[in-house]
Amino acid sequence: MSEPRDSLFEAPPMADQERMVEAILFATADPVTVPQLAGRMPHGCDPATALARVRIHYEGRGVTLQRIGDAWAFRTAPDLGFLMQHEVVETRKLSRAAIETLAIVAYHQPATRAEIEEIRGVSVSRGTLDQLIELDWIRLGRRRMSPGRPVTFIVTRHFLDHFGLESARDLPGLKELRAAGLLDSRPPPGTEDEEAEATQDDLFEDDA
Amino acid sequence: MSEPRDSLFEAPPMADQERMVEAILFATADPVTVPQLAGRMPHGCDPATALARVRIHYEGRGVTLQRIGDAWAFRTAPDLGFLMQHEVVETRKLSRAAIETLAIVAYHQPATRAEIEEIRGVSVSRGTLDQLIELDWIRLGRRRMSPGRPVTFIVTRHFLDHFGLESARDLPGLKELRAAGLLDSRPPPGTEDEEAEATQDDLFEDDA
Amino acid sequence: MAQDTYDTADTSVAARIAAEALIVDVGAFEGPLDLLLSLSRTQKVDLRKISILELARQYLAFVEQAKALRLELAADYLVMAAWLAFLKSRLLLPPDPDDEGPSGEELAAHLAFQLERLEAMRNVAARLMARDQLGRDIFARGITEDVTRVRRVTYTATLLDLMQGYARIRTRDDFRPFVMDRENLMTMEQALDRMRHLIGFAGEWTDIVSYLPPEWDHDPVRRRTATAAHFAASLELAKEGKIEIRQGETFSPIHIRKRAPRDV
Repeated sequence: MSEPRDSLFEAPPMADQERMVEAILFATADPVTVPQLAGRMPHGCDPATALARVRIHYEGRGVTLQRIGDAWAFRTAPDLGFLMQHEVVETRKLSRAAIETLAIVAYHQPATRAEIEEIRGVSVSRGTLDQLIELDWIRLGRRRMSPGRPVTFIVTRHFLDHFGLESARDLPGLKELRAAGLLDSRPPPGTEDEEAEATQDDLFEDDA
Repeated sequence: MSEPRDSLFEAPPMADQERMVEAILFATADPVTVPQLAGRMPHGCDPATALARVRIHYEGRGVTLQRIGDAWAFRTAPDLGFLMQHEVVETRKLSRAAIETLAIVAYHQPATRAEIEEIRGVSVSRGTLDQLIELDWIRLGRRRMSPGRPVTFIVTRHFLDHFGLESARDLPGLKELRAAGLLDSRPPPGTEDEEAEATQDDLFEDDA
Repeated sequence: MAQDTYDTADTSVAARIAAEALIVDVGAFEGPLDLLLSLSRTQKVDLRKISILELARQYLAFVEQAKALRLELAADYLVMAAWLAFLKSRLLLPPDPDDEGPSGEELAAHLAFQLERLEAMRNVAARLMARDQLGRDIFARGITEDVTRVRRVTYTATLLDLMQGYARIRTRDDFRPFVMDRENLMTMEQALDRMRHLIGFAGEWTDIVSYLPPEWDHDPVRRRTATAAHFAASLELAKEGKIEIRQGETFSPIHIRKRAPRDV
């Protein structure tokens, strides 16, 4: 603690100096430096000591005294930052491109981007895949052992949970989709159908 | 303490609730109500109890927890105002008419313009009321259920906050004025008794 | 509470100066009630014990002085003067038993009440303004943190969306090209088969278009494929020596007829 610089005026008791630091830091619109504190407190005060005591007093409280450069300010305790946010959740329907991409990954996994594009007949934007990854519905699988070693995409556990599936094998096959009226019910040329069915079951070979 | 409303989620320990109240109130310059606190704290919290504990914790400190109407806010201790010269917001000096009008609204609320004029003995200029409304110290109350259904004026939470009042019942000298009969509505002799009497004390009725 | 608002020290000189000040400052008064309250202070008593009769005399004297000094007095000062003159006469004269209206005492008591109330309001207004005020003596939080509204968008899709999406792709890829194209395509074989049956009846030059089956004649796509198939078929028949073909000029109709049997 510093020597009393001026014997004419008794510096206020440390408890009061602590209160002063507390009030100044609370009310000031910017972080405050020790010299600034000294300039505002009565002569003979020891702001550095008072500051240290305030800091200890607020340890573990909802607000804590934080150093910002050479200045000090009260800040919300880091673990309570969530109280300063009011979350508004907005639910939107997934775009058609995203649904189709997701469906292709689900039915054909592991699927490369080129394969997805081939099946959809249009190019797949990076954003669509990113969105599905962000939603934690698809993730990167093993690289394909073909030229260029392209990455593959597969569906996640979270995807299965969301769609209420035990495994991707539970996804209905084309025949079932057709039976459910989801596919054109016109009898297609048989071979084409078999072929589609066959490729689709690659991954699910142990499917009955 | 209230019954746990939801057994699915355990409310955080009271020490944590105290920290949350502290953080929320520190983050804003405006008073916060108990329902607002409850809305931001996790489910099952008891902000009223937490507030009471925070208030005790801050007793005698440089900042204290103040009740303002139905809301709460941290404010610097009144004896430390001298430290905050930098923070003083220069306000336009109010005219005598404005100050008296404010006092009449505060002590007689809800007060009609005619009542203010009757007490002051002069007409109240539109500008005076506008100025007080602009300062957010008075606002329109319910219309008086008397002929012409005149609008009434009442003081705001901001008025209480500005003058450090917990409620309008804490206005200085209110009890003495009431005891002396100076807040009674006394029509001039010879005029018909109006129903003004009944509505006069609306806002103070739960006063001891 | 009124007695502490003015000083006890007073002399007749001070009273005279005060009276003169009143005249000079008439514009500073907020109406007759304000003036009356100022005049009442010279009586140095509790407002509850004030002599309204004396106050009325003071006010009327003030108005007389103001007139003598040719000061412009607002109408309400004169109205008050008239009313106080009436009150004064009521207070001085014995009550008239036939008078229905309020007594002089009642009117005086009400005026005393009004003065006391105005005084009380001024006192509490002063006390209110003397309180610690926010932003002057008491301060709010300087660094505020706004509650940020975080907009989190979640996307949903149902299993049905997923299956419909897949079905949509599959329908497009697998079935459309085959089913639709077969329906709208006539092969040369079909046309040849048809023409072999019909050619036996075509002794005269006939436009090839008239050989098209009626169900292929309307839709442009079907008409085109049928025309092409029939033309190809007619070339095949000509090669076989079954028919003759002629066309007058480029883009004009193509005619065919059964080739007349020659002597073998």
